[in-house]
Amino acid sequence: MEGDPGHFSARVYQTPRYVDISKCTSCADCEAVCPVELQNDYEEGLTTRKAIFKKYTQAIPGTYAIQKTSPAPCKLACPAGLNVQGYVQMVKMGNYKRALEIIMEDLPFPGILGRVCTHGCEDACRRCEVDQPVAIRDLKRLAADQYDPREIQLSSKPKRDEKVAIIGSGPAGLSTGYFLARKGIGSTVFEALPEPGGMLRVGIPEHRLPREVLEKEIEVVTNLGVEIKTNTPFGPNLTIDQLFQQGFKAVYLAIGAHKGIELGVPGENLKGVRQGVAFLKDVALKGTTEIGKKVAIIGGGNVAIDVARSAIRLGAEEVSVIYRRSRDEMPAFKEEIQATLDEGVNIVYLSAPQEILSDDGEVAGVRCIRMELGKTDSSGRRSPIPIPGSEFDLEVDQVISAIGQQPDLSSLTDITGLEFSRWGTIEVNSVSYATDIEGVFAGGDAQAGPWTVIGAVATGKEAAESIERYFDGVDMSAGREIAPIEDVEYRPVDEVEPGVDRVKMPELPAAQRAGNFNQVELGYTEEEGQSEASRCINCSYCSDCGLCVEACLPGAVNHMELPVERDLDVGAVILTSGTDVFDPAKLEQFYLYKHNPNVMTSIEFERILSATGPTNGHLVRRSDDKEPKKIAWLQCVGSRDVNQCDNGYCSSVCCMYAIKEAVIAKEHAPSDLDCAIFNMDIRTFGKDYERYYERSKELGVRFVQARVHTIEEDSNTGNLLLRYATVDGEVLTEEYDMVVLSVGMEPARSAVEMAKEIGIELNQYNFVQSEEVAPVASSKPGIYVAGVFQGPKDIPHSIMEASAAACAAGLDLSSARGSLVKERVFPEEKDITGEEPRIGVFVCNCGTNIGGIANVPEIVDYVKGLPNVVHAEHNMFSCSQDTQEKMVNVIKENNLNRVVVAACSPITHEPLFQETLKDAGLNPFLFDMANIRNQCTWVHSDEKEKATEKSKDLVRMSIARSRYLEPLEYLTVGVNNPALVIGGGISGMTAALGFADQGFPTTLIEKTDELGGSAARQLKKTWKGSDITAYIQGQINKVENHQNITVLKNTEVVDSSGFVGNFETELKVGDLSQTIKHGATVVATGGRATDTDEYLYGQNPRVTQWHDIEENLDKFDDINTVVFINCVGSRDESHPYCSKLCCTASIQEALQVKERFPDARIFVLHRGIRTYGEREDLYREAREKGIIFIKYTPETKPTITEVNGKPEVLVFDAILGRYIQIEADLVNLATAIEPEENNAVTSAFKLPVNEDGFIMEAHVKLRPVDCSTDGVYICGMVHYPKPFEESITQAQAAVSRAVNVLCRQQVNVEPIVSTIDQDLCIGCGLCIKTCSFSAIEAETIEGLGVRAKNISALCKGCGVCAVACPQQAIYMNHFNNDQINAAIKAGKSIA
Amino acid sequence: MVARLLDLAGIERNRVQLRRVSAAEGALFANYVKEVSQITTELGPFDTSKYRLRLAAIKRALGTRRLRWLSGMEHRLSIEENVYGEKTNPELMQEVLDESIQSEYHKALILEMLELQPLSVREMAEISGLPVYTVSLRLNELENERKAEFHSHEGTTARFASLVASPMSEAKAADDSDYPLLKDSDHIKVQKAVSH
Amino acid sequence: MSKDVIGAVMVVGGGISGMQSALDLANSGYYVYLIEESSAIGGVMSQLDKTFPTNDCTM
Amino acid sequence: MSDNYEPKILAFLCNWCAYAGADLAGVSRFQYPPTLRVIRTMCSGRVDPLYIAGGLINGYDSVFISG
Repeated sequence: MEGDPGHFSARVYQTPRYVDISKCTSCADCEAVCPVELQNDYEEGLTTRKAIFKKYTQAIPGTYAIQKTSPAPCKLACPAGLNVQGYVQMVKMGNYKRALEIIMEDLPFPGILGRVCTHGCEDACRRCEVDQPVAIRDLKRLAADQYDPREIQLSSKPKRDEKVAIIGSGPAGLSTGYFLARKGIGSTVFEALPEPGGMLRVGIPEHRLPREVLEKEIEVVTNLGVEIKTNTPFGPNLTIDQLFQQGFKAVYLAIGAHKGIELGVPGENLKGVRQGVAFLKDVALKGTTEIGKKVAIIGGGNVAIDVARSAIRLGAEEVSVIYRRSRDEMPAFKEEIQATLDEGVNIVYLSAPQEILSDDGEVAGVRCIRMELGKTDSSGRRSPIPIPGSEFDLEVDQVISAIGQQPDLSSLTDITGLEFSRWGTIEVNSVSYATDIEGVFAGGDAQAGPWTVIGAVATGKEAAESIERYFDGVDMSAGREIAPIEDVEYRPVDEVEPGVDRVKMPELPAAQRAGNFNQVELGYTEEEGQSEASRCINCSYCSDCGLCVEACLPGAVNHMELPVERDLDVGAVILTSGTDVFDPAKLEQFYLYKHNPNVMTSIEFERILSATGPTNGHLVRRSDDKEPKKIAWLQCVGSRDVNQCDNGYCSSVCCMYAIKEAVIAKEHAPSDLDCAIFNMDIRTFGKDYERYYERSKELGVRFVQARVHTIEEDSNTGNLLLRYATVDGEVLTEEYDMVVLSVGMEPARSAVEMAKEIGIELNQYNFVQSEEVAPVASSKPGIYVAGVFQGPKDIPHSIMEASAAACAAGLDLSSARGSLVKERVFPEEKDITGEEPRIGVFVCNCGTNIGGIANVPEIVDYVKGLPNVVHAEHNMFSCSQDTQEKMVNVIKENNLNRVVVAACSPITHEPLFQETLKDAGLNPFLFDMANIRNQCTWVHSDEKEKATEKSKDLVRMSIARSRYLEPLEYLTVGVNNPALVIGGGISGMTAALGFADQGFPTTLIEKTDELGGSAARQLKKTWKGSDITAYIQGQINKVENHQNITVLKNTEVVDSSGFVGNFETELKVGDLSQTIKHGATVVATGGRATDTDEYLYGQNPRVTQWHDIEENLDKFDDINTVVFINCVGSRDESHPYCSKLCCTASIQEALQVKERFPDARIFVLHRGIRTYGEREDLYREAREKGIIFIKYTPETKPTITEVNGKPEVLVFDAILGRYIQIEADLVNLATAIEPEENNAVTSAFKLPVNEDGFIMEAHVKLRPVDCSTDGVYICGMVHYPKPFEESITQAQAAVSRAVNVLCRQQVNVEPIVSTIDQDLCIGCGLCIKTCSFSAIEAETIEGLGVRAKNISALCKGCGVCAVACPQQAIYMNHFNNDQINAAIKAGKSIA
Repeated sequence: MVARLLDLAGIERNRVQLRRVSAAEGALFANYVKEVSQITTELGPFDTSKYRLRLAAIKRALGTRRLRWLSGMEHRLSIEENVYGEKTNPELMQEVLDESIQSEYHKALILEMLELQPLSVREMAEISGLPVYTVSLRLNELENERKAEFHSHEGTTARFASLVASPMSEAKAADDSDYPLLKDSDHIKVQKAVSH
Repeated sequence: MSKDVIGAVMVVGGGISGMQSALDLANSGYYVYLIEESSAIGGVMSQLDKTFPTNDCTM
Repeated sequence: MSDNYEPKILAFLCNWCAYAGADLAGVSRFQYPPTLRVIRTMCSGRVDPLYIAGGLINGYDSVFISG
């Protein structure tokens, strides 16, 4: 991110959704087939979701997305790059066909590799970090056993005419033929031996790889047209040149490595000594070979083990394997070594043959020498060193050497231009596998030396790619290096529950193995396979199995989508990155959070309560699904806590949401649920919060003042024991069914990193550092912050900050307002007055959502029969782009003047179809929707005929209604853009400047004769201690000589009329009146501290209130005891609300006193300290400095008596359990705050006022700044008492909301409004009274008298007035009587 | 009010159900539908022909200015204070309401009966099942309101006729068979087009 | 303030605050890029069942 | 009551509350009997008592209003 305010360029990284938003209709068919189950973070892990998911049912955008990271470690470890996670998931689902399709994309031999593969993938499997790796190889085999690989349809490119000659039919040769065939290139395989298969045939004995499996999978290759010629060895009568002459365009050498390596010991060429590979070849080709009684096998690899196990089967009595290193270094498979030991072979470790002893030409024994392991050699294994003099003899009659293989190059040596490596393998380009001879390629063991089968297949795949490029004349190695992938975040392992061990592969009992070559590993059953496959932890989340692609009818899924990095040119930035909820797992030893399922965070509890949550809103315990009888809430978990976590602040919302959750829980629970909230103080300081708190007490919520330190658990019932000390010192233990941890908020980790990266200063708690005079600005000009990232706050305050930030950003960019906004242009509207209704009906299938249940074609035919219907059709997805265009043409061609769409809900899709009507030149209100999905097929899915019948009825009702639909025009109302601000305090001035700086002429009126308001008079410092007197004076000067602001002092509002954008207000300036026209009004008449007659206030000079104590500090000098009393007149009958500022102000003053008089004793008498947010630091500082806090209750209010001139305070201290007497030198009261007298304003603008006199906003939470009458906004203390910086925030928010209106020339009003017929109206005024939006006013018309008149701009179209009118004189646009009656009649009758 | 009228007409009050559902309470809505369907099934099919006359009376009563005024004002009258700060006591309010509903219903019933043909008090009592005394009392009120008048004599029985065209008959004259309810007067449409 | 001012704003975070800022700006004639980390906007508030003090549903 | 008798209920659902609730019941696939014939109104206050009478006259078995 660089640039400066007004012109930033930000680089944004967008992860792909893999689902096209414009096509996806969120029909959820893909989710049904997706095999991958993941933790559902939205449900806090209480339920699972699929890899393809919608975050929540009503998510916006309402389409699906796939969670996917880079390829899983198993796929990267596999030489052939198989999509391991993909086919393992398919095996888990029992979809073996699909599993094979995935495997055979990169491998022709699933069954073979399912048995003999070296499964490097299992070593890379991240399940090892949990318990054992997933048995991937055995799962591949299960897939091949369950479904015949030959029946898999493989995609291949169109046939080409080039031909390739392949030498050698081992895995490398055959797979090259397979991959070439799929590229449309024919090939012929020349095999020297009588049977195809190479090492698969002759190298691996049948007990590991049965013949039928080999035959079956070779057929997979031949079925693709690959021709195999056996008994045609490469050599003199089969040379490269001959092949080229025969028309082959390329040759692929894959002769493998069949030659054994000499032992290099005397006596090696005795008759009884032979090579392991030759031995296995004889067994494979001839079924048997001569075998000695006592056989010694030299070597430790797979070949040695195969020979040993074959020897046992052929009847050798004693077989011993001689290996020069120890067991750990043996290269053979672990499970093979174990199997051979089971079959009675003994392995002699750490010894090597020195000489083969003979007895008259026959092998009689072998002399070996003991070895010990020295330093590790180049192969990474410790090299064996013979121990001198440790020779020993083994009496054997046959010796088989299996110490390795190498390619038999005899047939290749005479080819000019073919290079060989020093290990005797063919030299090729490592990427393209091309030799130096044009058109000649090589692969498999012949090229790589003896390696794995899968390795050979991989070289085959690469060679095929090179050959195709060679034929196309394209550079063979371009773009084929595999880029290493670093720092990938795979799915975290801790999300996986351990403890499900690897399923043991069933084997033939050892006894039954002798004498036969039956397959030893019997393979998984389906159940075993599926349970083993479910151990896969889906490292890259989505397994790329492709099922969702097939399931998606509109074809919206696109796995090839790449991440996008975009540069955005913006004028300003607003950081609203929100919060991470505190994770109590860190404090697990105290709260047993992860340990006991009945301890949950408040967010999890919210999900349990939610109707769309895991339990559909049914309140049950997680351990046993029983309905709880007793629930406890523990407050301040992760907040106000500096020893266990460093969140010293109060998160401001936990008390309120705990009370709400308790109240709602009581509603959900049938029986009388006992809810207890364990707290230090209950902080309900916001507007209407205190009443909410009082009402919760009436509903029986218990508040226990105690901080529970640890929770114990009764393990068999799962209940929880809370031990706590009450105020009077008694220790109690209570048992609860559930405990909810009211977790606090922390700034989102990702946001903190981002902020550091773009250079935003953060404070000690990692919230954005901001000044009180500019609460939404950050340390970097042009970048603003709002919401919880600025500091812990509730939703109303967040919304105020969001609007304030919008205003601040708007301020910077006002010169470029409207520059980038595009207006959509529609064709001219057709006039249909007088036309007979010509109705077009479009019934939607919505994939299977409707079509799968209701008989859509039957509905369409039925509808064709109804009167006035001139066109009816059905579509797969009516809301998709292409169908919309089709509908526009259909409307034009059939000259329709009514449209009915039978599909989903008008709430979500009506605007979309109305746009379509506009595109077709038809008035958007000549449209109606029949909801046959959400309210029919989705909810009657098991009653198909009745759903169809109901759909017919619903469509018929829509058609009946549509006959009476009339075109309606959007009402446009002109807007004049000056603004009126009432009240010259901090809020008023900020608002006025906000308008003026954006170029809107503003009138600021002030009742008194000077600006500054109550804050100026009283407030010296903010709670953070910054002096604001200078700031206030600065604002006053700015306002008074700003050319866009006219300041009218000593001015009051007399009356006002008009509506949003068109207000006319009459003012009394001094004693002359003046009317002004303006588009918006901001009321900021502020509030003031009330005086009280309690506690000798006004009678004793030593008793002061709020900040007046500062004067007393100078006046009196005998200051050694000061008492602060909070909640004087607040939270009682006179003011049943919390004035929010007093706690902070009292502590601020107390600290000031302590500073000036360090040894003074200071008391604060309070009813719960409410220093919310970061103000908690002040409270902690006060306690540290020895200020004594005493809590009193309304019943034990302190009393003051005057004792020789000084106030003596008597208060009951609950902790000490008795009254104490304080001779105070000074007493300071925090009295309630009331709104300034505002009747004139509220009656002029018809603003409702709550019981406490504060003006009511449109919605206390979501529209805290707007009033119910549009165009009027409130800010500052007139809304509710609030500290200095929150007033500024709310003022800026009011400006932003008002600018929404002022910045336009005219305002469009929805035409769904009421129309009064003034001939029928008798002026009874009933409608005016019933209208809650004051959208009807009385108008006197001469000759007729008083009549009701609509203010359409304010009308919400609810129609209550139409019902109340005794004269039935009110006509509701779009919902009039004709339309509703028609629908009523149509619902029942057939016509 | 509708419930009271249904009681008077002898139609099960439960045939009209009200419920409160918020936008998030999907499950609750589904349960309410089950509940209402259950109630309706128990009530059995509603045979309109049996109640045609009395339903017409209800409709006519609901159309009267008096009942619409009362339904509009009911909330304000019973909850809010009047100018002098007094609140009407609820029982009195209920009494007034019941009495006016009943009287309007009876008058509507009579007018409906007279709609078919002129009838005598005794005949009307038989058809409607109302006591003779009530019929004559209401008929008297109708005469004062000049909605009904003496029609003719037959022997000693006097017959009366309605002077008011009921919305029902007006509908019959206007168009097809069914009963349109609240007819939008045409000139509203004209007036609307002009105003904006 | 740079000379060629761009009439667009980037709002980082699609929770309740982000949505409110975006709406206010869009209605005041500015082009808004709303940047959201997860697959849908709504933030923590969308997880809540009801909100205080009115007990409205958060959806 | 014969089981094939399917009551017909005229339902007035307020656009902002009940209708949206019904949509959510659909999204969450809560099944309920197909007896409703829904008419969407901007507010439950719009339901004129005459519509209720109208519903019964037209032969519905009951009228269900949900705000």
